[in-house]
Amino acid sequence: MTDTRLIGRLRQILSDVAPELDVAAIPDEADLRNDIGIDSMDFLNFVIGISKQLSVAIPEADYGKITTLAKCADYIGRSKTVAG
Amino acid sequence: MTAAPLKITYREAVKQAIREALARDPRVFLMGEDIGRYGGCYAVTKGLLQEFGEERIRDTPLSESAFVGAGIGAAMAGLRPIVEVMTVNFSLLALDQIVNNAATIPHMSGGQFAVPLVIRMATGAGRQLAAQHSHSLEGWYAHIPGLKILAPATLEDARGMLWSALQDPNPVLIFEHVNLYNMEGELPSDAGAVPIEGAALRRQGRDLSIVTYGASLHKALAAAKQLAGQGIEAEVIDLRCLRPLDDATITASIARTRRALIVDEGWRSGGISAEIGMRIAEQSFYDLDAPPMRLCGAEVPIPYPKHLEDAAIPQIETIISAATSLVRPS
Amino acid sequence: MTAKPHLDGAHARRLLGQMIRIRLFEEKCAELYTRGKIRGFLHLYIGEEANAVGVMEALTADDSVVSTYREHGHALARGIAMGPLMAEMYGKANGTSGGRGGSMHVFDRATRFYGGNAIVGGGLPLSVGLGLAERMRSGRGAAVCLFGEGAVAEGEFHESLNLAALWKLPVLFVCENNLYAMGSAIERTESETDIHRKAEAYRIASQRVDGMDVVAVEAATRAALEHLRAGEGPQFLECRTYRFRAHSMFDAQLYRDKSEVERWKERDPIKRFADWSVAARLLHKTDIADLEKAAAVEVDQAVAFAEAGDWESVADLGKFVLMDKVPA
Amino acid sequence: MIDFRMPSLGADMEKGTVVEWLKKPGDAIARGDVVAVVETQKGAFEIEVFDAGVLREILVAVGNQAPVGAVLARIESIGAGVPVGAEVPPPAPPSPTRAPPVALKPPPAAPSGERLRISPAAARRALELGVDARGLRGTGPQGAITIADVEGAAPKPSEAPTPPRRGFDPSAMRQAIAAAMARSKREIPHYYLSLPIDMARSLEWMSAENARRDVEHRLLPAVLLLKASALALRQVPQLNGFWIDGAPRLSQAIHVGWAISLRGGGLMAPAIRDADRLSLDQAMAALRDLVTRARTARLRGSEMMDPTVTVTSLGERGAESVLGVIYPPQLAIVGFGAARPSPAVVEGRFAVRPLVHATLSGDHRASDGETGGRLLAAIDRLLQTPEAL
Repeated sequence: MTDTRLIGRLRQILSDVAPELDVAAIPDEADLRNDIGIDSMDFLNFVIGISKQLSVAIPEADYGKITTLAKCADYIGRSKTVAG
Repeated sequence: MTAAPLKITYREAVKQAIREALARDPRVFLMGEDIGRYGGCYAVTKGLLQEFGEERIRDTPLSESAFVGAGIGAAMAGLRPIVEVMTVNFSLLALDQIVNNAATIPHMSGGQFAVPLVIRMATGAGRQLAAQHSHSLEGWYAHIPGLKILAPATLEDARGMLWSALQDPNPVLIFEHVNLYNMEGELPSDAGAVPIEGAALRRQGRDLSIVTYGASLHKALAAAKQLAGQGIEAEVIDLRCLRPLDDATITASIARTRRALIVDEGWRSGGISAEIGMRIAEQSFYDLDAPPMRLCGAEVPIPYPKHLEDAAIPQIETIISAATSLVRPS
Repeated sequence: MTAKPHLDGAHARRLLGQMIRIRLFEEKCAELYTRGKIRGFLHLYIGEEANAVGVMEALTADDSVVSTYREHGHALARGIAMGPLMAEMYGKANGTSGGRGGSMHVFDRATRFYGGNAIVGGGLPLSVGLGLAERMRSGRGAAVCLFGEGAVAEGEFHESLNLAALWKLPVLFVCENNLYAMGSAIERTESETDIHRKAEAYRIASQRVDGMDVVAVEAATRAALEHLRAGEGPQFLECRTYRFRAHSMFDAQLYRDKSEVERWKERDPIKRFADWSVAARLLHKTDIADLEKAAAVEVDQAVAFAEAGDWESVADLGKFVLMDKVPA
Repeated sequence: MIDFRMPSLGADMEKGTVVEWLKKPGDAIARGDVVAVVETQKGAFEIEVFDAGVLREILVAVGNQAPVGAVLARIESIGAGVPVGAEVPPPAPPSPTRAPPVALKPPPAAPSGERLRISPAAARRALELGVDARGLRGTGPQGAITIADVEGAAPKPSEAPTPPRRGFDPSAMRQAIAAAMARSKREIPHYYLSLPIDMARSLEWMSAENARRDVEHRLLPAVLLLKASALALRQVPQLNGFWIDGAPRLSQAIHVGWAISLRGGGLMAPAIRDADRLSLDQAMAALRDLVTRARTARLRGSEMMDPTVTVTSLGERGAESVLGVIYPPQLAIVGFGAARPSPAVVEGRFAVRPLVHATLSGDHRASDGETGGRLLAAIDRLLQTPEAL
């Protein structure tokens, strides 16, 4: 199940990283790199934002698991459950 | 509430104005050459002699200076004369009286005497009357402080300016363009006095302001209509009064259109168009997007043959061409 | 022609007194001109006093006067106070026209004085209009138009005489023929030097009168006005006179002999009338001295009045170019 | 009235002598007109005005000396654009947020002395809009510049000179890129070299590093490429610098212009100054900072003008290689394609390795292929020992 509030937070973080994007219009299932054009630097910044704001440190090895907002939310939700 | 409109000519509108003045004010009388038995050179005063009698419809000898001067004297003594001078060219024979007396006495006497006089005269070209009957010298008179100079171009003004002029304590010269006398149109049957100051916006537009008066007004309006077909919207200002000039209406228009075309049958050099142009330069300089332009009478004595006479004064085509070159150069 | 009026002492004193006033006023003007108090053109009336005094003596308050640029004498004789007249010479605000007109343009509404006119002939059409107004309102007044013989050459003279005669208007034309239009002798400018005959050509009743004789001028004027008020139309007087001084202040008088001036001075209208009045026992010599003294005092007072006057504010420069209303 | 003062033409200028007035009282003055010639210890300078108006009064006559800041003349201002009595403002520095993505030489100024034919209304409008009317094409009578011409050249209201929040004006950027690239291809004889580089060691080293690091201090392959390029240029300095006035002018400092492509379209290459001297962490921080500011259009003008060389990396999903166009007047551009697992011969045997195609575009006027080849070889070498970067 997708946490819409969490996805909202992720959109906000993405917006900080890439202010020129209309983040509200990004579908939950869109591939951030291939569809939206988020490059490695943006992606790193995105991960850093998640780390700072949601206190979830995503290892580089897991980058492949957070390619969309939905997957990212899923990942974070799961990692929080595991952690907490 | 306006009464039903009447179909009427400019000539008839002037006559109605004179008749009304004679009927309303016993101090008013009319004098001039051939205004009585003949009925007026342009038939404006036809029938008035029978209606008002010889005391008030006075045929004069061909003595422009004497009867214009007599008008001044009578006005100073308390009457309200309407003096008709057959054409502006003849008024030059009375120039001494108009310029040296009528225009100066109120000021020179320290305000002791006013000259509440109205002088009407025909002006302008267009009837193949050649060089001694066709000139437009109203701009000359507009040079003179102490005079008011009117140029009624519409039926309303032809009908309404005279009464206001008679109420004015100053000498007022009314210039009636010969080509307007036959102009026909509708006028409310109860049409009356109109103010004798201020210009009138006869057409609105955004691309240029055509500043004109008298018979040229109608050419300008016709030109504006055709220009609209080419996408050029001309604003047309009828000056109505050449002295004092209504600078405010002109500058307000130019602030909108940023271009000015002055159309004047009179000669360019030293003419009223030069005066208007200079005022535009003085007052509207920073609003101008193009040099002010003039379309004036050719600097020749108006010739007799039709084609040459037409070529000597502004026409609809030349107005269109001037306006186009102003708005769309190249 | 009506006989000479029967003069009494008071009448003689009045005529002589007016002429002396004019003479002394003009002499003072000449002096003030050289001192720079009066500027512009200054045309003096000295020698011609009998015309103004004789004509004005015959007028009533209903009559109106149109004059020329040599009009100080006309104005004084018509009753315009000397103080405002002198102030007008100065160009002061307490002048007759508020200083606007100066020497050549004296106007006075109260005495129906319609101006000194500095265009030769320019006043004649005005007087026709004034006469026309009288006629149309059935008034009793006459329009009296004074002009020099120079005006006779102007078209406006002929146009005006013709129109006044044609319409039988109550206009009295008074030609002060001093023989010179500026420097042009009448023989050099007129084909017909007998001016009054020109008026006759327009069927205007016309007389020639000795302009150096104040009684003759007065008598002729009274006679003319009698016909005029009887509805006989315009009248014409030619007053033969002479100016003793130059045309205006800056005039070397190259056009006439001093001897000619001296000859005319022998006919000085003031001396002549004074001598005659004494001889006729209408006046004593002391009366004349008193008149001169009174006139001198009046002139001094007029100068003081003018000197004390203010200049019109420059802010009022444009005032009366256009009138707000017709003065009541 | 506006005071026209003795300008300061340099920090060491204390005074000047007026040697000529080119305008006299009563003359109309357009912004940019040369009004006086002033002699200084450095020679004679033409002095221009920054106001439009009418010269009213000259206070310092020809031949007289005046200190910097002294009022030389008074100008009556026209229009509402200039506050009356205001000090002459110094010429505004180019707004950083408005800087073009590439440094271009300013267009040649209109020859002074030649009067601009412009309608009064257009002149006033130009003042209001801050449009420099020189160079505009007039469509009015006698070829005069009209209001419409001025308004057509003015920035659109939506691009008003407030700092744009959402990046650069794409069309202006496009124009700037077009101009620079066209000039490059017109003027610079490019040569191209290519070398596949085995990134296995670098990437392995980086992954290990990143696994140890917290999120904020992770590295990206890009920083390795950046640092390797910078260090390689230290070894092959012939490719670092500019081609100016017909000769190479090499730079000691290595300021790497890092190409950043913008999602809205367009490209910029701001400088990472002294990239060869930065540690990897410093370089990473600089790179992050630069990209972030590029996204928010907060780069400084100098960052645009500083690069001595350009490096472009297509990232992990792009094309295999990039044959770059040199950014004039630089001498070279280094390109990196996407790292892909590719067949490679390692120690005589086929193996699948993450290869990056490194390329070099060089200015053949300044260097030859041999030099370029040395640069690519140096980069390759450096990337094989990432721990030393």
